Amino acid sequence: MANHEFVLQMKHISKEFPGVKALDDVTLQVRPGTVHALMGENGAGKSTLMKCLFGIYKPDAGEIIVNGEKVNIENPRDALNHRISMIHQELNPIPYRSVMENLWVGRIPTKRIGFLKFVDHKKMLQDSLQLFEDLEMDMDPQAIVGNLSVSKVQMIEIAKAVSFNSQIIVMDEPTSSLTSNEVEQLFQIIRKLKSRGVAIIYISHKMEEILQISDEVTIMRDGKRIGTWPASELTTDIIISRMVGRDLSQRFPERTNTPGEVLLRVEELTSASPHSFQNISFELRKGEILGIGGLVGAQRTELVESLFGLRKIKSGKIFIRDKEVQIHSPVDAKKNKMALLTEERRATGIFPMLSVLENTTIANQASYEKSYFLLDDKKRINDTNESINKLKVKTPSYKTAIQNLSGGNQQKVLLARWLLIEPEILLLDEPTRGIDVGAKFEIYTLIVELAKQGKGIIMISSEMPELLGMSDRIMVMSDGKLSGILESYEATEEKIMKLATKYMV
Amino acid sequence: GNSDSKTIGVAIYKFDDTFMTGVRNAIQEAAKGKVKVDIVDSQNDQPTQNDKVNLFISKRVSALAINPVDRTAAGVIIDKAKQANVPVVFFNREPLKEDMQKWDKVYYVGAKAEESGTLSGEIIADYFKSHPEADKNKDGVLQYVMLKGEPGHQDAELRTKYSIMAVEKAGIKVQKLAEDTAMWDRVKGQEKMAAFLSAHGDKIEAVFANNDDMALGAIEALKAKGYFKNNKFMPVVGVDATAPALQALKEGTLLGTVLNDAKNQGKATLALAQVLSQGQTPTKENIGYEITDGKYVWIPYKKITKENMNEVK
Amino acid sequence: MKQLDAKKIQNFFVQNAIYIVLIALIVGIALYDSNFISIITLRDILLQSSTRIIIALGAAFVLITGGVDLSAGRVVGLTAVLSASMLQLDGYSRKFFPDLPSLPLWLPILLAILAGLIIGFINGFVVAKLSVPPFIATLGSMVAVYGLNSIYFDLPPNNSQPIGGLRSDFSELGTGAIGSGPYSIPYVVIIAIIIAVIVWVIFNKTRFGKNMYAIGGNVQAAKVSGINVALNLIIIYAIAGALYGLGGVLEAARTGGATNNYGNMYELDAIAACVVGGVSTSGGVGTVAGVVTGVLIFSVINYGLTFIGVNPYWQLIIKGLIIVVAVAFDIRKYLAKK
Amino acid sequence: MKQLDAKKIQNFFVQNAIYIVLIALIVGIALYDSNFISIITLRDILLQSSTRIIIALGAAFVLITGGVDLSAGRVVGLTAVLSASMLQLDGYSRKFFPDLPSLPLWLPILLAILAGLIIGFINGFVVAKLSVPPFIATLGSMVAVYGLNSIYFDLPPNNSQPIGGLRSDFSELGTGAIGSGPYSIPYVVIIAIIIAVIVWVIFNKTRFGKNMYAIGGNVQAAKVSGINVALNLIIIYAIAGALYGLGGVLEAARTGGATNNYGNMYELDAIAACVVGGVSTSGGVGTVAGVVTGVLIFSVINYGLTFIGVNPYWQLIIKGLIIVVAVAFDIRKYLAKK
Ligand SMILES: Nc1ncnc2c1ncn2[C@@H]1O[C@H](COP(=O)(O)OP(=O)(O)OP(=O)(O)O)[C@@H](O)[C@H]1O
Ligand SMILES: Nc1ncnc2c1ncn2[C@@H]1O[C@H](COP(=O)(O)OP(=O)(O)OP(=O)(O)O)[C@@H](O)[C@H]1O
Ligand SMILES: OC[C@H]1O[C@@H](O)[C@H](O)[C@@H](O)[C@H]1O
Ligand SMILES: [Mg+2]
Ligand SMILES: [Mg+2]
Repeated sequence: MANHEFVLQMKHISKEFPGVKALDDVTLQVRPGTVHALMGENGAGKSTLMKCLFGIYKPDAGEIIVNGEKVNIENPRDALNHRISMIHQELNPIPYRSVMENLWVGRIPTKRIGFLKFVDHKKMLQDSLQLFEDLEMDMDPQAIVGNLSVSKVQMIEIAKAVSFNSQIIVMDEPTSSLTSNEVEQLFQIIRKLKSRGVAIIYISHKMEEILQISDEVTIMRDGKRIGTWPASELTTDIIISRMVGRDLSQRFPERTNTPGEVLLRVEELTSASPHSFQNISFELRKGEILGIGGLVGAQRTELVESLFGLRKIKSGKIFIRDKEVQIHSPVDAKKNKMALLTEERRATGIFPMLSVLENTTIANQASYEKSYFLLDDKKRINDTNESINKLKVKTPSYKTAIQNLSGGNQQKVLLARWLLIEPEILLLDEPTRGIDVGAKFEIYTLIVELAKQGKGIIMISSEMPELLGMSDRIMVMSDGKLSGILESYEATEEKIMKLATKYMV
Repeated sequence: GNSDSKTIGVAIYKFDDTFMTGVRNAIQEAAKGKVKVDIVDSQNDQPTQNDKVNLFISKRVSALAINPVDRTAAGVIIDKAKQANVPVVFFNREPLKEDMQKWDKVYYVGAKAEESGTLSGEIIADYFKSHPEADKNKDGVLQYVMLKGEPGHQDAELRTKYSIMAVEKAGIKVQKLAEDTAMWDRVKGQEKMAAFLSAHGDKIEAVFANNDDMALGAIEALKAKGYFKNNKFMPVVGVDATAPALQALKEGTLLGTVLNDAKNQGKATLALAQVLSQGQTPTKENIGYEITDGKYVWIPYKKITKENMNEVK
Repeated sequence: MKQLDAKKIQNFFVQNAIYIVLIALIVGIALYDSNFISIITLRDILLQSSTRIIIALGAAFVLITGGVDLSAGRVVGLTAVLSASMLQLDGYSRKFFPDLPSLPLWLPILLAILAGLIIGFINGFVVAKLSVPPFIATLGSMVAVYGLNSIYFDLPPNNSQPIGGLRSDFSELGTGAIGSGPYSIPYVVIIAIIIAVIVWVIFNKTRFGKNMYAIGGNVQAAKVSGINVALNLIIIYAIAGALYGLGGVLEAARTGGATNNYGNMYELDAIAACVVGGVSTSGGVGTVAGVVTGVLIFSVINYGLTFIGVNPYWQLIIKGLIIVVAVAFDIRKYLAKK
Repeated sequence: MKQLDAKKIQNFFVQNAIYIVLIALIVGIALYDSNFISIITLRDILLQSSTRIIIALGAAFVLITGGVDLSAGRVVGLTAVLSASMLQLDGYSRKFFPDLPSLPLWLPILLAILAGLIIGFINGFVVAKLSVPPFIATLGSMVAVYGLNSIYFDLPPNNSQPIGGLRSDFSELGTGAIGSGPYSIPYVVIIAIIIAVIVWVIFNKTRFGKNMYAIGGNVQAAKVSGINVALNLIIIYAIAGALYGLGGVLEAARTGGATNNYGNMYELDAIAACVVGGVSTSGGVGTVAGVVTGVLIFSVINYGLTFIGVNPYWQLIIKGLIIVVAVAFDIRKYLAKK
């Protein structure tokens, strides 16, 4: 391999979608053996740029140079052949197949028997075990992927991207569904790759990560490149101001809410599924932000989904304003003025081919019904446009199919959906996943505002700073059990971690 | 008028029906050099046929020849034709009397389904009488199985009924071991017969099939169970006298069939339609077939066995 | 500037491919035989399309939820037989119910539609509550409904004879028209238009319609959004069944008779028309205008090719090609720009 | 401890529902008529299932990719006619090709299978390269292939008459057996077993098979993993076509004749058998054992109900119910997870 200053150069890349100029003359140069962070607000064009590199999109203009040579990448196969691999922002599991098939799909090892080639299951298993050992991952290669948690699937994606032995690995928000342990694991992997001379393009909205892991940072805004700087010259504040185009003095808004009387009381709640949560009791007050911390597998998602009627409960009681309620389905939950922002945006959130309008208003239709069951379109459009403005959703119009929005903007639309029903109790499962710093601040402000209005908010988060910065109290779960509740003034990362591992074997 | 400008619109109930294909070919043959015929496929769907008739009328054909999918639907077609003053000849499936009376320019060419049933019954009855060994269990009763055509189809219902009536009329007691529909289909005939055979085995003394395709399927199933070898015989009858059926007659596997006379049905239909299209009134002289009750041309069925099979070309 | 216009035109073509295909077909046939462009032809085609539109709209409800309904054709057959059996002339010799007094026209029609609705309801129940895939649930009812209809049709004294001698008020419904002559508008066309308008309103202007698209778009997300998926599905299948039921009644009225074989394979035609009209078999996508256009494309092909006298076998080949080409064009609008 | 066993048993039932349904059916029919349990019956059922298994396996290839192939039945018809037309007795009076010399048996068979393969290839091309949804691509070819077959079948001197008088070596292939008497094994059964084994190997032991599941499970994932999706799809449809082709040849050999109507609606039977056997219509899921079981369930129903002499109309109703109930049970294994 010839020695070039840059292993990858993307020069003057432009890409237009109907209604948006997603990339406008963007140039990106990446050195071997470094981590090059790509940053920008939701919809800035980061994923699009990487999809152009990986052959998923074809740029309208510009050129790609790998190892000093101009290359033509028509499809992912070409990209892989140029030793470029990618962890995609949207997870790509093949649900009904095993972990190892997911890992090696497209290049499954074969052996010859006579003149025929058959799958070498033994080698596939060994290779998988070897890979997981190298990466220090605990994973059963024969498990069916559809049964695994999001974070496990994400780890598989990481392992897969590494297994190609590429010279360039793109990681598009690889940590958005990982807990801190796994993030640390990923960083170990990245360091190892770096030392082997691999270049990593790293996209994330998490400032700490960027500053911790990257060597250089390219910042984008509105499809344009703002500039590239050595990470050592940057601070969170500088990055934010360059990303957002203005200063953002604090990361979390001032919490001006005051918790009042008890709104929701949960007593000895136990899941119907045997390996899930047991005997959970807690209270949520009006105007309170209750954080839930824990490691993956702690059954936090199961808990909130059960509260919302999506999963079955074996025993226990739920009281709202001291009145016992029966919640067997989201319909019941909505009647009790509850809202749930789910963890998996694509699987349980968006209606991909429907417009932003439909996606925004779907949960709130009752309020648009006029006489004769007809919907008030004017009001629907108004509400949607207001939501778009309030949450700063980047979309050509309310008519755009949501699948054409960037990941973070999809998340904003989902949040808007639930805000429209004016809920009293909000269950937010990783609400800022994939959301840029600027937007995060806006969402935090909104959460505080809602709490101030007297709503009760439960927020699952795997980001310690967010948990600490936003919660009035933090409830920590460990292996399906409640391991403790901390008041915000006494909470620290260490205490949370300790509780999170309390019941782990 | 000038025969060149005249077109006769012909609608067949379904193109992939073996027998009707014979009729269709006969119509085309008869029309050659005389008149233009426009033949369409109703795809075994009455509403589709109505659509085709509409089209013919819109295109101003000078006569219609219709092989109805559903014979009761003739009424609406007659109304429409009458309104447009386009004479209609129905063929192969007989409209109801009431409908035939609606207009004087309505005719019918066909064979009586009852008759085909009766004839196939007679073939079996004759065989049973002349072959005492055919009553395998010597109980003086004919144990039979019946392969029906599509349920509700006039030919299927009437052939089923009249074939057995004919056997009884000949003084033979009958016992039905099994009856099932094989939808006119050779593959299904074979499969149903296989099931009959394993359920009833050698108790079966005769096989009735509403058409030749099913009879030939049954013969394949019988062959698979050792029949038609080593003096093991089973009387099987069908209807239609298709080419493969004649071959089976020749080989001695099919006992008999009934000639459903496609040629003459087609010829008579065309002759009637042509005469009508020229504004004339049909007579025996100008069409070459006897007209009954001023409206009907009956083409007789004919028993076919190995003896007279050469009469079918 | 010019380039922009070219792009706009191209975009217009891509977005409206299916309507353009329809127009191209008509123009093509007319070039071959100019008589094709006439009010009579137009009327014939609309007439032919009417019941099909009603049935295809029923199928569209189910397709948009991401399901499929194979029972359509057999439900048409059942309701054709049911309605015909109760609406025969008084003096008719082979009455299905010899002693049935003359019923008000609307009653047997309503009963038949109700029968369709009940079957649809059962389909929906099996899909939504027993989680049986729609293909199997409706395959089961397709087979069973045909059995049921055949048993009914075989009742003495009818014994599987085609049901004819329909009352003139009933036939009139299928064959009559407002006005007379070529400019008259057949009742069935009017009914089809009314149904299309109602379905359009349901699809676009009601909560129920939005729920339908949501369920088809992402059933999991629909559940989370507080939509009662099971209930909506049951209602959707029931409505579809009722539409097939209406279709069956009109087929009997239109032809003046009925047998248990009516409607055979209509489901395939209906689904094909929907898909050609841009309804996605994976759910969440479809419009009334598309479905109507899909049906019209099939009608124009069937009518037009016969009109210009193409040999029926060649018609099949041409038809197969047109279907594929039409959709190949139309699909361009969904193909994400690469 | 006891509870655990109960759970284990329940789990066993849920996981193997489809096989249990098959056994329950057989036991049920045997309880009604104990003669049903016999080697002859077994042999008949296997015989009747053989071509269906081959065709259903073809359909399964396509279903597992998330597609659907409506052309199956008409391809069967075409290849039945093609092979029969070239394999008639020398002296037969109504030969399709009066002057055709006697060809080696394998040649017409190969040609017929090749015809199936080519049609499958075209289907695959239209799906993969023109992005036409499989439903439409194969609907188009279903219609067009029937047209083509009809034109061929109508060639003079045959003029659409059934093709009979097949050569005995050809018939022997369809009706003969290794050994004799009830314990003999029919050739078609052997062929079906060989095909099933080959397909099993393809599905489970080849890279191509893994690609197929990947494409059906998540086409996006397959693409970004570097799989040449278009190429794989084309090969898959072509294999499916070849299997239908083989099925058609065997249908002709088995029945000793062919018409252009052979195979009509077989696609529905094949898809139904697959889905009953646990193949998902949304792709990514399906096993050879499941498909074979699905076909056997249908054969047992068809054969068994005729065997015990159920009225044909009631047969339909019972069949409809069994299909739904079988799948309602089977589907539990996927629901169990939630
Ligand atoms: N397939 C598409 N069709 C139309 N517009 C698209 C498509 N993909 C992306 N866009 C638009 O391109 C712009 C850039 O999107 P992209 O996904 O690259 O943003 P991003 O920087 O990755 O944002 P995020 O941090 O939210 O993931 C957005 O405005 C988005 O709506
Ligand atoms: N024992 C298990 N077997 C299979 N799947 C499991 C198991 N435990 C959890 N899961 C799955 O893992 C996913 C996440 O698990 P869980 O809800 O316990 O994590 P969490 O604490 O909510 O973490 P997160 O912050 O990612 O939401 C869920 O979708 C659940 O279905
Ligand atoms: O309707 C179809 C049937 O029509 C009958 O007249 C014929 O005898 C049968 O062979 C079958 O073709
Ligand atoms: Mg992105
Ligand atoms: Mg979770």
